[in-house]
Amino acid sequence: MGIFIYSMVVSMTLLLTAIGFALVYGVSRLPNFAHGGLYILTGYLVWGFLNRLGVNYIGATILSLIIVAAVGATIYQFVLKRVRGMPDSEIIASFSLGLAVMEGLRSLGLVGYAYTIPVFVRGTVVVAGVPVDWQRLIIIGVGLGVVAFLWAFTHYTKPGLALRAMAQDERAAMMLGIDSDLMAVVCLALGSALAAVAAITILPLGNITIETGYNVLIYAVAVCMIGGLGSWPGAVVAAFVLGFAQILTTAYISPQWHMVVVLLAILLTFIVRPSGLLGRQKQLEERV
Amino acid sequence: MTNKPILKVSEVSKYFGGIGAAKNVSFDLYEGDILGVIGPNGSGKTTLINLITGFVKKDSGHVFFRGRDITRLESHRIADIGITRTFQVMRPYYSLSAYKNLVIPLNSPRVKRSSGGRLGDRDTVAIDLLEEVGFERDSYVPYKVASVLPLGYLKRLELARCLALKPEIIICDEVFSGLSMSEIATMVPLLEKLHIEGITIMMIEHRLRELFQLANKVIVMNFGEKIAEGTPGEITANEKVMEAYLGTGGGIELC
Amino acid sequence: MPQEDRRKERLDRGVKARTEGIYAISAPRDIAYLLIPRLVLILGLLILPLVMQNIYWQKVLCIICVFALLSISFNFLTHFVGIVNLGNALFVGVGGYTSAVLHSSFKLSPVLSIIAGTFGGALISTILLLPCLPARGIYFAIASLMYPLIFPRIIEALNIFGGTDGIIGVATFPNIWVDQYLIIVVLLVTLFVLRRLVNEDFGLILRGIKDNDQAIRASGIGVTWYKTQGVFIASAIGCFTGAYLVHLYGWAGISLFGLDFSIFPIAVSVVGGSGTLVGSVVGSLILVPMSEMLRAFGTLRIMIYCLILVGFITLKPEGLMRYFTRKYEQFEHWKRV
Amino acid sequence: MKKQLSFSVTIGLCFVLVSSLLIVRVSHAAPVPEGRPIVIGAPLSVGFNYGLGSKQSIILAAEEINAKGGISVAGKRHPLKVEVADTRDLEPGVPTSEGLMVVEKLLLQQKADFLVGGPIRSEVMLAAMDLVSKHKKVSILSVGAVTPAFNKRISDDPTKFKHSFRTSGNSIHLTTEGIGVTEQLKKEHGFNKVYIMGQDVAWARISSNLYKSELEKRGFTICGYELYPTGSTDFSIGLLKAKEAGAKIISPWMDMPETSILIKQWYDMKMLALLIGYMVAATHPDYWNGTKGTCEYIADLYTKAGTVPTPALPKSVEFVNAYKKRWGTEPISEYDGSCYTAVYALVDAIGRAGTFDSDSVAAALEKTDMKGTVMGRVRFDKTHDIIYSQDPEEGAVCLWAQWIKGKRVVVYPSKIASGRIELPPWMK
Repeated sequence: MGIFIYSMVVSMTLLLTAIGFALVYGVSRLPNFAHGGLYILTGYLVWGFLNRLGVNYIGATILSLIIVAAVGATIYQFVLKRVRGMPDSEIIASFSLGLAVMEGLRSLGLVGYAYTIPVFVRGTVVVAGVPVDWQRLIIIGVGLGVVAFLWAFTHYTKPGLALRAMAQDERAAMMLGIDSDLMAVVCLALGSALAAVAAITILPLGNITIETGYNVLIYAVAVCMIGGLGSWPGAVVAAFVLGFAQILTTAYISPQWHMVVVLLAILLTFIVRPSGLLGRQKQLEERV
Repeated sequence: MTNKPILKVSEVSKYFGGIGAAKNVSFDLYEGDILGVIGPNGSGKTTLINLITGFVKKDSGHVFFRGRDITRLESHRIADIGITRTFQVMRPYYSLSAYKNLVIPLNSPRVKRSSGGRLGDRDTVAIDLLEEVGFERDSYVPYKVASVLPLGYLKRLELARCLALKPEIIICDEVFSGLSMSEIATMVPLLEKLHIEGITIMMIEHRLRELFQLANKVIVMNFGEKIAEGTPGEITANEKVMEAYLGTGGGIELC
Repeated sequence: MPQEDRRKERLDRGVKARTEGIYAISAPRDIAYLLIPRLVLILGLLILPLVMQNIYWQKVLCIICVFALLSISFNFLTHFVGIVNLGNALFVGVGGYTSAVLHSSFKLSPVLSIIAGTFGGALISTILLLPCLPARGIYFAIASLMYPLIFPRIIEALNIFGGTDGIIGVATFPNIWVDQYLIIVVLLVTLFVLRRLVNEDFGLILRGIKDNDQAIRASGIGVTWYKTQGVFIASAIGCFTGAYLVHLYGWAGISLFGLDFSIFPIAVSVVGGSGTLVGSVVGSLILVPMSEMLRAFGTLRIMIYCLILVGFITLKPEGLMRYFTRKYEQFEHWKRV
Repeated sequence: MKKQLSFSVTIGLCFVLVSSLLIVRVSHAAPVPEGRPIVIGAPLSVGFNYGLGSKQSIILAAEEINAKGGISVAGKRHPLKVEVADTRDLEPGVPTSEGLMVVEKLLLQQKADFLVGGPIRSEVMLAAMDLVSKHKKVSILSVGAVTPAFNKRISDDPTKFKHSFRTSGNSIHLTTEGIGVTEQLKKEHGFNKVYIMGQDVAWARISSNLYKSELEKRGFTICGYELYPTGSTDFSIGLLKAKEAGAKIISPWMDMPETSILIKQWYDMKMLALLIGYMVAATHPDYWNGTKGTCEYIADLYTKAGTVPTPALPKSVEFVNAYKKRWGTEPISEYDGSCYTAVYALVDAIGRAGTFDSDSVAAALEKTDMKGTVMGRVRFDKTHDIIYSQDPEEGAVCLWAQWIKGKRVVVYPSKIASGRIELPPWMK
């Protein structure tokens, strides 16, 4: 039982970290390697608002959400837009931006173990004989919430539908009068905001350290790889696969393997089903 | 003509998520034939080619080349045994000049085998080929980068790429489409020449006039099914074809 | 003239037209036109160690060459085979470890172990990448990005090859001159051999694959086999740098798989001008010393560095090499429209 | 055109920045009355807690010495000049070669006479040893890099590595210390079920393994021993296992920041087990505020004494106060004491050698014997590693401190302890 609950938690953590990346790639085919940077940035923003400017928690979170979303949009507007369509340039540009953010924070002296953002609710409940602290339950909640939101958003709202149109066929979408660039901006903002949400929910578990940024990025990419690049439902599935895989390895084999498991999972997926669990890229390519 | 088919297609089918692009299509292709395949857009003609040349995996059915089962062969193997095809959407190597485009197929195992490694300077061979398909030898055209060549030349380039392999069967996917009358007028004799040289040709076409004057046998496809087969004469007389292909009424002289 | 009613007109220099193609060139000016850039590169690289007396900067030169090589390998894969490979670190790591293990366990002499590391490593990494080869574009890219992340974990978990302590006490080169000239010569050789190769028929086919592999198949040529060969060449280059680094510092460790080795070469080639092999050298000649100079900034260094990089990429997407080539081959002037 | 401009502007700007900064640095090197300044190179990964702390304490020590007039050698007074260079060696994904470049830069470019401090990551340190021996400069490793491979190399080839010394001690010492405190707990509270969580890196592997086997010898029951790879972010299953096994002591051996996830979860789950061990996160002076007090009752092992003031070590109190005055915080990393001492040990050795020549200084260092430093008595054994003891009169001491009511109380070894280990209320 405990294994199940904590597998859920881990899966949701993975999901939250990955969903932003998945969305951005899915819609505008932009690998946003600044993901990790934005994630960490959020952490320090919230911390700063709380401890330096004395904003209350709600305000701090909302403010930093907005800021990070704005940063994401700016990144597209001023950098990625110019290099669009050149995969290596895209990756380098976004990655170095992310790195710049992280190293910038580092050079501000934001190192050490004193930085952390508060949990929503402190305390613990016993679920089916397993003590779980509220924050982890909340993570599950938020995760589900995000998925539900995205689903509703992409199925019922105009911008959401536009995004889906973009994802399926950019040219056609543009012919239908959807502004591709605008949409890309929107979706980068959204993606960054999602990264921020992830940070706000997950970081309270530990404390904010810059190195986390790298791991977040790697996990995001990993999940998207397995789920099938560019399909966020795939990312959802993949997150669960990975989460359970990790916890089961930890529980029954040995924790020292759980990283290896993740990375091997990627290669396995790749060899068996290159387009990922829910990716459809390959089939499309098959038609000459 | 031998009565043994050089290419035997039997019962091949392909479904793209429910939509049958080819349903149990089967026909024979005899040495020296010029087989025309006609049918309205989306009737699965191109898919048929892709199935034969192995660019798309077959769901079911078999293809035999000179009695040998080539159903499961990879596309490049199929090309290797002498069944080449042109693409409807032309696929030259845009970054290379026209004659360099031909140097690539000239390096293929098939050519190496046939020429026994004594092909000589590939560039000149390539230019000869280009001349054969109607590039002006002494002009700049053969040296131009493929991306700047006009459509007509690209179509010829496609053909030349097939010829470079000294194939036994050439499958042309709408070589006439998008060409001006004059260009077509030069293209038709080219195909006839190939035919005389003894290359079996299978061609998909919308331009029935040219097709009917070239082909000695025609297949009509509709919704992935073969609805008729016969000489041009029979086809023009066939009611079903009228229905499916030209809509009710109307003469054959549409195009 | 106001911005809007003018445009820049570019005209080829006559000498370019003359010296292009395969015509025999006799005029000294034409020969010079062709020779000078190449000579500048070759002699420049060969003389550099002699003019730089400071040992530290001589070491930097070695690193410059290392990254130049890595980015050449990246460039080759990306622009002549059509495989975007984000996992250069895989090559470095595999090559390095191969040669280090051979050296320390089987007591091979550095020369042998470098050679073995280069080709053995290339073989290993090619085999590793084989399953991914059918995939295109971003799929291969990200899969290859994952490889170098796996290896450290496995080495860590299995505690093989010295675990996290790495393999230490590998023999280093006798002196600084060997350090430099080995890598410089290798760099130059690789550069010109590759340049030659991509213009041979083999290279033509690779470029054909990049343009569209359908047509390649249609002309009866197996794509995968050629891709494999391409990957082998690229990984051999990468593995050499790995083996070289190992013997340069007398150590091999899991950080040979470090992300920097994957990302930095790409940066180099983007700045230098992707698609031009020489561009890699130029880019590395600019980026590496820059990052060294920036050390003055301490922790701020990487940030500034990244920002400059982004500047390069966004404002000069064509890359420096193409820019220089244009300036060299054409003259531009503003034209009223 | 606009692009062109902005491009050139970017480039221009960066060079202006570089040059200006270089100028600034030059102007820093203020002229000194007599004797050339002695350059102490500190290759540290200053972007991290360890590096930052060490940098600050090395500078502090140097400033103190300069305030007293520097080192007097052959009648001349030489001031100390600290050159810190950023080896990003603790950063994930940064190849070791970069760290080595920096070490060489210090030696060749900055003309450092001696090295104090890093490199911090074992892998880099071991690789750097060869450089040091190649360039024949004395280097005192005083932060991180506690792998026993160091001792092995030196005992294998004493002449080659005669210039390398280490004041940060070695992971075996940590184990001994750990066993000591565990036994004390057994004596006081009868705890004998231990659950060990190691990090999957060389030093932690070694020390936790040793810890395990030693405890088993001493009749403890080990109800779990697991290795977590660096960067693992979830310890729930481990804790659950420990709970089921009814462990009384959970002992992590980790130097990764994610340990604070473990700490918080330990608190949230109200584990009926004491969390004691090597958890780098909890050694930070602001950790209490950082975790809003969830780290209370956690006993943490500090590799070397000095960072937590204790009356038994008068020097350490002075040091911490001076540090506070200079940097506005208590020492932020557990190695600050050892770095601070390293500088003094070096100066002392130079004084005795009466020259700056590396070989004679190294020889002098081997004979070092300083009493009453921030971490007790400083002597080097024949593997050039600091001699460790639980008695500050005998050697350098490690230290266990427990967080109680927002303060760190030294609880072990008994010679320097200022309090006893307390149990969290929910365990009573």
